[in-house]
Amino acid sequence: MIRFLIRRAIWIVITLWLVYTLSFFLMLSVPGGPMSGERAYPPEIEKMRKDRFHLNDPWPVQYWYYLSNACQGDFLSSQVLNDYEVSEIISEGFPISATLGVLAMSMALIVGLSAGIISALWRNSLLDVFFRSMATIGIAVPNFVLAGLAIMVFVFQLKWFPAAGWGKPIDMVLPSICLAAPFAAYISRLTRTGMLDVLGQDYIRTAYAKGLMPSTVVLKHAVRGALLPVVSYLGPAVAGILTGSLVIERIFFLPGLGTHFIEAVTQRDYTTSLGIVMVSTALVLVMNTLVDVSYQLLDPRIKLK
Amino acid sequence: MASTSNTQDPLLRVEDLRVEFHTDDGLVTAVRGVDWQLRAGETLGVVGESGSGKSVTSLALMGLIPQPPGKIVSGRAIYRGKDLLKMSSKELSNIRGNRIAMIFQDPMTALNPFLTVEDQLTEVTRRHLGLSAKEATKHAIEMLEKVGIPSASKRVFEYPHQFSGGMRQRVMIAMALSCKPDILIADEPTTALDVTIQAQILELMKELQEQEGTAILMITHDLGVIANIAHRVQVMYAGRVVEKATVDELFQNPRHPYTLGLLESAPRVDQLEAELRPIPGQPPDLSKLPGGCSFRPRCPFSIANCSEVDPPLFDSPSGGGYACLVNIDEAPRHDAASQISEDQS
Amino acid sequence: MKVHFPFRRGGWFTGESGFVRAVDGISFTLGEGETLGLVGESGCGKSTTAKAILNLTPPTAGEVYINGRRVDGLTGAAMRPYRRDVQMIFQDPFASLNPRMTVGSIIGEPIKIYNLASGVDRKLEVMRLMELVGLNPRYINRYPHEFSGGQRQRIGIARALAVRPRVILCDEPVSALDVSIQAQVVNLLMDLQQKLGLSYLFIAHDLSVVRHISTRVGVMYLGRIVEMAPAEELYESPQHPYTKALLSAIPVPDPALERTRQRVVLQGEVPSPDKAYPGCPFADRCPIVDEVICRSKPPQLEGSAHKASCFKVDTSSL
Amino acid sequence: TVFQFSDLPPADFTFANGTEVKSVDPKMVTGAPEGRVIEALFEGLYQRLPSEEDPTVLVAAPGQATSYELSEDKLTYTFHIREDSVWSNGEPVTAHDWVFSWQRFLHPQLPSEYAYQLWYVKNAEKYSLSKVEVGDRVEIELPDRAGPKMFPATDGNSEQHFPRGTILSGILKKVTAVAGDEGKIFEVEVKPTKDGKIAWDAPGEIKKFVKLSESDAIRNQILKDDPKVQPVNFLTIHFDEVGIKAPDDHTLVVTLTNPTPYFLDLVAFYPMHPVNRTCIETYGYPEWTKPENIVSNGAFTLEFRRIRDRIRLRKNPKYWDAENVKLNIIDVLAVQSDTTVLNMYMNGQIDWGITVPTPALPSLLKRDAEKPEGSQSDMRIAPMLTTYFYRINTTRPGLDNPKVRRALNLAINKQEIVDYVTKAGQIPATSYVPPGLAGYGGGHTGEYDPEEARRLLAEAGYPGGKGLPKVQILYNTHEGHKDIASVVQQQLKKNLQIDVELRNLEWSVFLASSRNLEYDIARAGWIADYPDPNTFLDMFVTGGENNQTGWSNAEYDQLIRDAQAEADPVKRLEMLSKAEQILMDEMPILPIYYYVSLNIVRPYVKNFYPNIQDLHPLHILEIDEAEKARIFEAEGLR
Amino acid sequence: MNSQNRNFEDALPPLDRYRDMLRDASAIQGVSLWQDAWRRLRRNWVAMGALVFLVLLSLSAVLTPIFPLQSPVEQHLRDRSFAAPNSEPVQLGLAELSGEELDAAIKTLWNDPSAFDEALIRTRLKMFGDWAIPSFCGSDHLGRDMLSRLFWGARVSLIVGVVATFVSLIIGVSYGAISGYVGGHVDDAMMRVVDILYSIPFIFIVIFVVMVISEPSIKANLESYGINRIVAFYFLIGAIYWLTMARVVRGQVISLKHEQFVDAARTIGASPSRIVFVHLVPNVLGVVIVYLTLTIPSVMLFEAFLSFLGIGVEEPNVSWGLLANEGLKVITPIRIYWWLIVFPAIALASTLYSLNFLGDGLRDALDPRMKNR
Ligand SMILES: Nc1ncnc2c1ncn2[C@@H]1O[C@H](COP(=O)(O)OP(=O)(O)OP(=O)(O)O)[C@@H](O)[C@H]1O
Ligand SMILES: Nc1ncnc2c1ncn2[C@@H]1O[C@H](COP(=O)(O)OP(=O)(O)OP(=O)(O)O)[C@@H](O)[C@H]1O
Ligand SMILES: [Mg+2]
Ligand SMILES: [Mg+2]
Repeated sequence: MIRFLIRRAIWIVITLWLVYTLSFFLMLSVPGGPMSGERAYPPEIEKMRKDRFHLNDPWPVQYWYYLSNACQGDFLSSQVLNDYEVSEIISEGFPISATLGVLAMSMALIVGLSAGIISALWRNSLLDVFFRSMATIGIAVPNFVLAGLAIMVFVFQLKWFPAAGWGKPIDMVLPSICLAAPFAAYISRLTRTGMLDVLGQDYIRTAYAKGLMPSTVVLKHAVRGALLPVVSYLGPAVAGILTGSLVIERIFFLPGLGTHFIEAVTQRDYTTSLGIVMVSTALVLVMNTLVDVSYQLLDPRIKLK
Repeated sequence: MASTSNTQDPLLRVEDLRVEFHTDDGLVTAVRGVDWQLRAGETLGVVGESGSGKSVTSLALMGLIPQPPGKIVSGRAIYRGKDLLKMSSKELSNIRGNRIAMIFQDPMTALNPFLTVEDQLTEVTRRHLGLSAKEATKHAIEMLEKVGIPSASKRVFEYPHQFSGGMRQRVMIAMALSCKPDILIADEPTTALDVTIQAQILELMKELQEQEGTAILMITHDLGVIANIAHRVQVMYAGRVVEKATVDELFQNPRHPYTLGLLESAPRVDQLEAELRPIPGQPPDLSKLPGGCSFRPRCPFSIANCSEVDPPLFDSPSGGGYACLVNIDEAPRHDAASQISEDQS
Repeated sequence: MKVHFPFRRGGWFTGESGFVRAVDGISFTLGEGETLGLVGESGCGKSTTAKAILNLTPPTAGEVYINGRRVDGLTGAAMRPYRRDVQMIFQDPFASLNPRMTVGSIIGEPIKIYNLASGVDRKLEVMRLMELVGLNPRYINRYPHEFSGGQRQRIGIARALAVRPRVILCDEPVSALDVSIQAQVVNLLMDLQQKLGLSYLFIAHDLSVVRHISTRVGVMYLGRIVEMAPAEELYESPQHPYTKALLSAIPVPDPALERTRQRVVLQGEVPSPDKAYPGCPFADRCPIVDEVICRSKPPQLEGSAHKASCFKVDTSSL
Repeated sequence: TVFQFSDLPPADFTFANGTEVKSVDPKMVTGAPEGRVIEALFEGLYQRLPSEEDPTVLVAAPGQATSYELSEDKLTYTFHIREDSVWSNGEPVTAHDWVFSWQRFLHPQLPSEYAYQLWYVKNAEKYSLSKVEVGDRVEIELPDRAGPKMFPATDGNSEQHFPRGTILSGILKKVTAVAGDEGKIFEVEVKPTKDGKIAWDAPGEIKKFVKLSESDAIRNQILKDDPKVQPVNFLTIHFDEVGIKAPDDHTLVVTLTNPTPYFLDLVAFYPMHPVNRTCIETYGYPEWTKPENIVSNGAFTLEFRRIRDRIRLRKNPKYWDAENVKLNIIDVLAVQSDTTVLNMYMNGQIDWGITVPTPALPSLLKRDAEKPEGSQSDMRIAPMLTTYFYRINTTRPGLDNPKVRRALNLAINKQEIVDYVTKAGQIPATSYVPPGLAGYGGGHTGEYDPEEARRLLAEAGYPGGKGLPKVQILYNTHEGHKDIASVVQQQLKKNLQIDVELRNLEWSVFLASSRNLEYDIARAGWIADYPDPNTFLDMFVTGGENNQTGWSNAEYDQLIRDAQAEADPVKRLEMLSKAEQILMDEMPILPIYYYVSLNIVRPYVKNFYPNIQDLHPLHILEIDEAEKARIFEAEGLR
Repeated sequence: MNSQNRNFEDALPPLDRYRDMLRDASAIQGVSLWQDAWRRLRRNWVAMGALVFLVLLSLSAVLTPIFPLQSPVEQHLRDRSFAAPNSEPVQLGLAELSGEELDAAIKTLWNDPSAFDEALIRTRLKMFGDWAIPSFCGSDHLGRDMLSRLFWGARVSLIVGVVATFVSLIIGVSYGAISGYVGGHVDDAMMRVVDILYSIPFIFIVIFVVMVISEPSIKANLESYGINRIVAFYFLIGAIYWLTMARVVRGQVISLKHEQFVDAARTIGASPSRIVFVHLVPNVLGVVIVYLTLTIPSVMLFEAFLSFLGIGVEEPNVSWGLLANEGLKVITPIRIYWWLIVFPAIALASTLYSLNFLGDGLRDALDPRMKNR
């Protein structure tokens, strides 16, 4: 286990470096820089402003400068939001995105798992058909459309939630539902097939033959196996939630990492966008590792290497 | 094996059991009117080809037929005066694993890979005997020791994948016998195991039966295993019992051509037969059974009448029964082998 | 011959590695028209032996000769003529046929590869082979899933026969079949042997079938042949304790006999070949083990006389 | 803590500011959203407030200065700084604060983007751009800066603008160009300091300097060749030479190069607002801008900031006019999306939005129209000093012909664009400078006339559009720009049979393309920095940074130059009008329409008046609570 | 080596015996697994409905120009801006045009159609004349006909989905097949790479890449190779969706590699290429097809997502994602132009819905496990 974690850590570092390098050069190859504004300035001023971020240096120098700082965890200061260091932007945005993500994820898990289990247990029942159609809709409708419709219904028709903004817990309800929807849908599908798969296994028959109550059989014997595909989906799901939050944060005006990233990229805020890419990559990598670890906890047959 | 079979009241009486499956390819009648009895302390062997309905019969008794697609069309299974097939699922679950226990063919998949052996053993005793967690664990260790698992008190906390196939099957047996059941249904418990391990398991079962007096329903397609362990035998073909007899009677004097075919087609390790006599043709497709006797297309003794009448179970002089219109000891045998290539479709 | 599968456990830098000694130094010969049976428990290396002969799994060490020519280590084109002489039929009639090809193209494939016939002739040849193995030649355009297990095994046999081989390696050809069907296939194989003068290496774990079909039998345990003898001799007077135990473990369809039979029930489980045993690998389970003598490896068997690889059995007297 | 919700009390007034402000340091920014915040935090010498008579007209009102005098030659302004004004840390606001702030503003090492707004002041441009001539008095900063965050001096530019390293003063004696004119060695006679004053007349010591901003290779070469040369952070004209002086604490004297009639507007412009020296020297940038550190002199203080979420302003009790500030807490939201703004507005979450989604406009206007007579409307639409126009790349074949350009102009039905695309009552543009500047006549283009356009095009040699290369309209990614471009595309196609392609580019790429003249026609907009035609016109002089059309006209250049030196306002405006007419005849640009401001404001917000510069001082706003309760009640809001 | 086993010739009957039988044989055709699956699929009416829908949709996407639709780009600012769904008759106004004028008009109204499209448009003009289907789905803010935009958008959306999926298929299948077939260290290394790529939040990189390819000089460069932005776009999306495909294929290949029929093929001396193409590929295909039907929806959603961020398909091209995003912008609390969001959403959702159902159906039909149950 320890060895697995060490190996993983090494891979994470390598991956992060690759991502960093890739993103760095992609960014460099995009013309325009953080310094471009609508008005042009005398070249002297332009040069001074660029010098501040070493933008006039040849790229190896820039790369080295940024990389060596990044290695020390310093992403320098934002090139657009001049008052902030990138680390400040991240540390302000991250908790918000994390709150949104954790809420959405738990919602997706709770809804998805229960719908999936119910669907599988009462296969082909009306409830099953209902859940499955909902799931397919959840997967088939882009979440920005979903969010737009949800705002119309829940904010303006029913007046249950605020339209946008960040502050009170109630602000998070609608965004996390919209963010969770496709994942809940996907998880319910995974759970359903997983559950059906497990319910067909011999050991479930054994459990019934032992005279256990159906609820025990389902909860103790079946769910765990059905959980495995869901657990292995969690890694991609985290990446997906990150992606989805780009949209949701924008629509609901939440000052999370997604918003910061989109803004940073469009404004060519190299330092900030790099910082956020690194944070999200690290997050996904760590999540994947956690998923692997929990996979092992769930399935004693798996040995991590 | 001492002949413990006597004429005491049957422990379990199955009457006219009939099970159907609705599948994509049509209606499959997996079991077609099966009657038999199981007496306390005896071992009843069931042989038959793959798909002849052996497992379905036993699953029906346990209420484990998946419904849908399966359906118990008719029949009774009287256990201690009550019909198992009519019991509520609650009543049934009180009997399952407690009074009637079952072990399955493949010990690799029949144990839950996610739970420790201890977990899986104790849940039975806690459920049926109401033992506390501590007692149950102690009991589980005792049971494992009984089935011959070395250092049981340590291994009980391991997961099934850490056990070898033979040990897993022992765990299954330990689990089945935890509540000292009246009846143990063993559905091909040794098919997946190596011969040396099979011998161990069979010895174990016999030993335990002697100790506990459990009645065993032993399902297998290996005649050797039957000869080794069973007191009485019934032969199934295409969902029907085609012959029943005591074990000696069956092997010495088979009355059904299928039984004869089985005996003649299996080579023996202890003697060299000049030639094997295979049963020609293929096992029947249960969804498209021919009229009359379902064995007729493969039968070397068939007569014209066979395609019209599906023979009932005739009593045999020795107390058993057989479902055949002809007396195979006397009837002429025609060579069915040439039919093979024509019959396949 | 040896076949070791390297495996690695653990990390990059510190991982332990070792070998699965699937086949650990066995030697035997197979004569013209002869059937050599190879028995043993699951995982003892029977299939691996067969695959190594065909170079499907390259042997780690050892030599394979056919008609006196050394063929191991040959690949690709060099292997082809030799492949024609040695064919194989497989255990699982469901898995050994490509489900997306018709029977005609499955049986015709080797004919095509070796350019033995083409066009209509190939089809006719296929039909001829089908008839030879007892299949209705009219079903040439059907797919494997439309046949039953026994019939599929016949398809596999026809495919092997298509190149006119001299040797057929049968890897448990009947163990997946029902008892009633087993005999059909066994009879067919024996029939073909007679007609075509084939030699078989017949692998099975069912000793009864092996006894029926083989002229000579080798008993394998953990990648080694522990006893080798003409069939009759082996079954009548087994020497090696493992062979004895194996034979006595097999139930006989005769209740009277069963009740009286003296049985050697082995203790313990079938060991795994990924451990290296310094001494006799059977020592753990051996009923007649001697702590001292069995600490080193018993010799490998060679030649064709009846021999057992055990210190406690005096083979010279045989 | 993952779940981090804030428990901020509700604000009195909340508005959507468009985007996140890049900085609250007046020196660092240029945008309107930043302006709204900085105007609230800091106050300049003068401020622009709605006039008493007509609240839609902004007038210069005293701010931190109570009054000023203008010299006869219109070149020297003397401002009298308010005596009762203090910083939020209690320090008095003095004239020296402006000297400090403006020096920082112009500082050669990182001049403000807006520094050119102060270049009207004598020698300010030279100071900013480090332009020195032999004989000038110069100041030199040695690379020995100290501060909480010591950056290596070779950094060229430190984030640490102040405090500075040791400053030497002297007279530039000689400039030697080395390395093929690339590098420069400055020889300066460094003067001694006496009693804190520079003894300009005393004999000095000749020293040689090289700027750290030279490229490393050249600088190292110079330093190696002559060990006596000293590297320095910068070397520029001495700040004493710049026309910004504080003879005493409450007098600020500013000397200009040319008469500048709109100078008062400039000093009211937020980049010119003063910053607190103690605060900046203690914390440095950017630390001083943090809510816990910042010291300001405006009506509000900065209480809280969450990036891309909100800025919370709180009334500054030390503000000189605090009793007239009605709002206690103001939340400034960085909402980007128009739709979100409207959603939040309709949901009662914000009181003022600076824009609305175009599709909702007609309905919003209709809603206002249906209100009972006399009640305040939500939509406050007013013309702005901003023009939407297309630049034409006059270096492209075909487009280099003024007749073609004029033809394009006449073939665009601008009325249709404002009626059906922008929809908010924008005015079709017939000139570049928007109307509304008192006394300015301006130039004029023709009205929509497809007939004439076709004629001109034929005259130019492209009858029926034949022979004219395909034209591409470039715009930055935005719904509105796209729609306008596609309307123009269709009109040109219909009226002139010219094939037009559309291409959108993401903002900074778009900017780069326009700047490098990699376009045929490019969308543009210009917001007046100050209410004077000059802000529009001086950009099209030959080589102007914002010309970006490749157009050049000597007469035009001359007129602009003359107008800048002209002291008589009437004559000056005439000259500018003439210049604009040249622009409109030559048409390097196609004016499309004049913007309107599209504020949506809750009727209970008092003292909110539309005006042409779209400036809405926060400290005069007031909430009518009774009205607010009534409206919320009526709309079912909480 | 003497390989001919002479015993055979003695034992086997002459070939000619079978000639007659061959004729009988051709009458007995087996049912291949494909046919079998197809039969099963046909019984699944949901999946069949989805299939029919998708086929019709693709057909109509290909043939869009021939339908008497209005122009997808022509604006009717004055009279039809935000017109609600209606059935007022519409004329194209091309009736009296001919020759060059007509050419020009076609170019404008259908925004430089390809030769194929132009031919279809001319056919349409011949067939239907000046008549066009009324704006049953309303029109957008510039008065462009929504119905027509939906049809034209279907083309882009479907093409993005199909082309990108195809790209991912090619990369994924070859990568996965090589990795799985070669095995060993190569497999280890290749799967490591996939793992790494899996951990990259691609959206971030994609946004960068889209910006790079949108940059004029790079764009011009690409165009000189005949790659316009939208094509680059397909490749980009395809290039990030191959990962799962590669894993799936690798898993399949590895398990098939150990199947006995592959061993059997090696035994009879089949060459590696024969093994791969005759034995492995057809067996992997089933899974690949199922996976394809699931990739297309995610690609289409991704396109919509990029459109939302404003970096997707560009005007004058339309895609459903773009339309949905435009629709989203016009739902405001004050006025909801529902037809602008509802129709694109329905189009997108029903297509994705169908693809999902078809995928499910195909999986059930192709999965041999399902068969045995
Ligand atoms: N769940 C099911 N769905 C459909 N058909 C079933 C199902 N279970 C059993 N059958 C059918 O019932 C018949 C009898 O099956 P059963 O399992 O009893 O055979 P068996 O005698 O136990 O064979 P084996 O020796 O292979 O275990 C078979 O033909 C099978 O196809
Ligand atoms: N490719 C492989 N890699 C690693 N180990 C292998 C491989 N193939 C076989 N083995 C191991 O080699 C040993 C012998 O395998 P083999 O298949 O020859 O056994 P067998 O005697 O044929 O058994 P069975 O009766 O189950 O077919 C087994 O332990 C198996 O796990
Ligand atoms: Mg069974
Ligand atoms: Mg094997």
